[in-house]
Amino acid sequence: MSETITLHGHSVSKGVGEGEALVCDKPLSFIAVGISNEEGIVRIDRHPLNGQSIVGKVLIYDTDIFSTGGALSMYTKKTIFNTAPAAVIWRKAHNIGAGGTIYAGIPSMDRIEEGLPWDLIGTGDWVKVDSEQGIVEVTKKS
Amino acid sequence: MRLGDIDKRRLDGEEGPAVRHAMEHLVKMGEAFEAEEMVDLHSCHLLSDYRTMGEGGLQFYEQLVEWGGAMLVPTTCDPMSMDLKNMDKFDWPEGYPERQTRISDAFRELGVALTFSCTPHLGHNVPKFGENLAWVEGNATGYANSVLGARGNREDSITAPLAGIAGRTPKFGLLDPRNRVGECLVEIDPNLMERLGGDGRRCADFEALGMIIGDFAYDRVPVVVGLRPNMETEELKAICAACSPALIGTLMLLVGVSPEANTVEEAFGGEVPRDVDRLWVDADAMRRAYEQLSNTAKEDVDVVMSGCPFKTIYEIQEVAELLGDNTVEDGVKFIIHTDRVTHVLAEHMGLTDRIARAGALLTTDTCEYCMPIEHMYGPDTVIAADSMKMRRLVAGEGKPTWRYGTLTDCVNAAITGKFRPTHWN
Amino acid sequence: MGETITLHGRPISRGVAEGEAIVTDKALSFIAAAITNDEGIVRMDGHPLQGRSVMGKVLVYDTDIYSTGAGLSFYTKWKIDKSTPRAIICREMHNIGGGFTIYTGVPSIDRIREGLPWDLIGDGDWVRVDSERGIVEVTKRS
Amino acid sequence: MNLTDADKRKLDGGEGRAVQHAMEHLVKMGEAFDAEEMVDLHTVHVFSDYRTVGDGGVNFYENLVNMGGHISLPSSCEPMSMDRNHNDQFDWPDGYEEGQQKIVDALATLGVQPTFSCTHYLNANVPKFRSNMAWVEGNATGFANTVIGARGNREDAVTSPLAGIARRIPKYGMLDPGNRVGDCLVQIDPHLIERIGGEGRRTADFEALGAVIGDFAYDRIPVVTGLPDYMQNEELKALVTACSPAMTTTLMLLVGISPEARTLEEAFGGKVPKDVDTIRVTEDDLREMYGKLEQTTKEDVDIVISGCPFKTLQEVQELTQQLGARKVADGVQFYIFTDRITFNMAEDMGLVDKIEAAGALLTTDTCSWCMPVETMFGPDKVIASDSMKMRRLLAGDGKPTWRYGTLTDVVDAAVTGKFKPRRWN
Repeated sequence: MSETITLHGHSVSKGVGEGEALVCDKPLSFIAVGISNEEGIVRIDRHPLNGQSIVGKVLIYDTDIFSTGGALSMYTKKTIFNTAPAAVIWRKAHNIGAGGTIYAGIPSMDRIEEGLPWDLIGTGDWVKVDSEQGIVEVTKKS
Repeated sequence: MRLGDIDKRRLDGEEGPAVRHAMEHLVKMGEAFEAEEMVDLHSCHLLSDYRTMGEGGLQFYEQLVEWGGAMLVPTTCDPMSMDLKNMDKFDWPEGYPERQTRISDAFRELGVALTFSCTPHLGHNVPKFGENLAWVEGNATGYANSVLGARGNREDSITAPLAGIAGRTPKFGLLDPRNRVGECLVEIDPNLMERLGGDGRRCADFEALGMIIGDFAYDRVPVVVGLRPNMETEELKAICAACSPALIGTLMLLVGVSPEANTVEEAFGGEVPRDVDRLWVDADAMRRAYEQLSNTAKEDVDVVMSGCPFKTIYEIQEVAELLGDNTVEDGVKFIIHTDRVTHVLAEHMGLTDRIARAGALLTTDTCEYCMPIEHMYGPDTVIAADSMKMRRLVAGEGKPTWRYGTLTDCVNAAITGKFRPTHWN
Repeated sequence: MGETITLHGRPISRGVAEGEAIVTDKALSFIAAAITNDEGIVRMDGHPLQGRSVMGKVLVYDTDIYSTGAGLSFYTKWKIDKSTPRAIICREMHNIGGGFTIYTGVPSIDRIREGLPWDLIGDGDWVRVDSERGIVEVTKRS
Repeated sequence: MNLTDADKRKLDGGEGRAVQHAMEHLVKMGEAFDAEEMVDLHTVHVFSDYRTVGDGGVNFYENLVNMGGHISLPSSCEPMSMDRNHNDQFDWPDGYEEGQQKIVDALATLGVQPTFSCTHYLNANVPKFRSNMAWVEGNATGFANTVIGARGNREDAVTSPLAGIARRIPKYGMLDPGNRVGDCLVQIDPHLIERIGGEGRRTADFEALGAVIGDFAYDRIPVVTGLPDYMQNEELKALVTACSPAMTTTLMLLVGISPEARTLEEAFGGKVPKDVDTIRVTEDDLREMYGKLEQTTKEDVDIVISGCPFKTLQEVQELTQQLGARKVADGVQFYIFTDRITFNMAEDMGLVDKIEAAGALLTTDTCSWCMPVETMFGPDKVIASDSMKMRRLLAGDGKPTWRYGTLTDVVDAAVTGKFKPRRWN
């Protein structure tokens, strides 16, 4: 069994979700041109996650950039195509990502007390986000 | 007046005869009003209507075209004496449309955007804080100075285009920040403020309030306290309509609204002078203003008009809602004025149709002020309007008589043929 | 022959002209809707000069009110209809009046040092405006 | 969060299901961002394009309609995925027009003004100093905050219409005046200012400058010094375009231009912090940014795009002058984007005819961003554009590749089929 750590942060959209972590330290946008609605694949020029799928992942990134339309693109991913992430963790929430996750009911958190989220969580770790309690449990990939 | 190198070059004719002609006039203006220098111009708004400018105005513009003149800054124009969409609805005197068309042609050559609107500040030529304007049109210049913090006198219709061609204007009056301080104080009774405005009453109430402020301040800059913060655009447009029929200046320092009047002290440039001339505005003053604006007691109306200054899309919605399923009384004309841009939006929103179905007319590009009203309506006509400005400018010997009331009163008059005021009685 | 007085003021539009005075202490507008272009007759509701012509007179008034369109209305009066006053004296010149008198070359003057112009000049007085020198000569009607 | 009695009534369903639904979301947003209270909202700008919002967006808007929602505030909406004037010129995927029409209908029922524009702040929904906004669209929110001094975050596409329905919004971010102070300092080199902008180069230069500032400031508020005392709308529009593709915030404090930054000290809320993070921007930085915005060195272009953000009338004029009597090369598509209001004015001025005669297309209501560029243009296409924003948002796997240059460069590319950049080289 691999190591498990518990992190504490600020709740943005309340709920519980878990999944495999997909991590970057860059800003990201949920708009359809940035992450396709149908497949949930990142298609942003020179982005570290370019070509990767966010579907069902716990997505970790800096904050939201690009269009405010990202919120409704996220809603469409969640309600029409089931291509939304299971949860989102930001260094700092932007209101665009917050509005989208709150309305779509995707748990989200920011401001992890223990440090920068990409220093604490790696791609492939199993992450449970409990934003009801403001807790993130990380089971490191063995 | 100190002239910069660029001014001298333009005055010497190096940029063509139109620019030289313009600079010659501007230098004389600057000297007359003791300007110390010229400043760069950023925006221009010109007079368009043939009714006002006449044959001389037409020749003036065509001369500028002949000299190769071109506007060097974004330029829009005021309403004209024609509504291209509704030519058959009005009885224009002979020769009017032809001459008005020649003015449009000249504007195209000069590079003037054909907006034909008295509310450029809301949509076609929105000035910024600190911008230098050469604009005709009091309500627009008033709003630009008072609400947006742009700088401009109510420029006359000759100087405005010449400044646009020169790209420069002498710094006097409100173009000089030193003159942008309060000279008298208007205090609005909080009880009055609570009762002012609202759907169906907004325009008439705030135009009347503007008139009270303007008549008191006249040629001084009034500082106004007691307004709500975040006044609606339509309310402010109505207040600023006083700049021309009442206030001859073009700046009201509205405390909490004007960017240059965050506090009453700032509005007076430091401290409020102890002996400052003050006016207290209460419900009685409002009642008297309404009375003053009617020049007949006749109930039977022939024409009902609304939209001076031009109606915004929200005001057109308001008219459509007040009309509801009613129709305009036989023999009564109900005319609502707006510009072509707003008309495009109103059409897309189905409002133009709704208004037409009720038997009213939403015009574009023109208004009563730009029409030869003596010729069109004659002195026996009774007009009901919720516009203080139109009423003041277009009343007088040989012209129709006026009744003043709220939009609700006016719409009811259009439907019933009878004007029965219900507000401030 | 009546008494002659000399007044001093600020030149606005430079030139020399003389004529019979028409006097008001109220503001005035030269727009076509307020003073007719063809005859120069005042048609402003409730104005003390209502019904009178300003054509060929030396016009004394407070300052310009109403539309800036007065600029080109005045130009038409001057160029086409020859219905303007010969000279203008204001208590305080508005830039509108400045614009049209300067452009047409109709002499104008304001800020009379000796007092308010309507206290010093009466209807029917013969007035010579020399705005080259900033001087107004008033020959009182006998 | 402290809720007023009126807020509580709305939250309890006292004003109907739509308002309640909206308030529930807004309360959660306020709590997430530690807002202490809600404030009155004054203006709304919402999302429209089907390409971005998809069927979830359709459901979202139709759900608001079914709940009886109405936006009774000054409002406007973003460009959509359709150009009704030129639909035959584009190859929309199946179901697009139907999906888009549903959104258009829902927005009409909600009472949203059909502007379909990303530059509504210049012509249809102009905020005032201190207005509280719930706007989507970075360049618009950036302009409103930075140039006008209105207050608003780049609100997300869900929260914006909900706030419009509730007429309230939690006071966080830029809505709270306490947050409107500088966090970092950008000094523009005077040599750069001398060379930047001008005819044919304005958009590309100032969008690139915006990107330099935005990349540095990122989620902080930059205070910018060294700009000219006066900047044209088009220059400022280009500069603040960085609010979204570069900066995550929406306020640049431009010293001498922003109403809240009359001095450097005021921009920092009193005193410039001694250790403030500072960059100096020179010609080299702009050259480097132009280079970074290129994705390919191919000279042969398939598509040329200009008008992101939408072109103003002045820019449409500039473009026709650049085109002159030349014609677009065979096999090249040249798209110029603007809104229906500007299109109407351009038509009246004869500019649309000139553009069409040259073989280019002036569209209304839409832009490449609202189109599915993968299916419409495909990955082997090369696009030349003077828009930094479009280039940043629309590049990536499976999409066309981009070249970046001035308007002069891209017009030449449209005419010759070859992109040969000449700026900052």
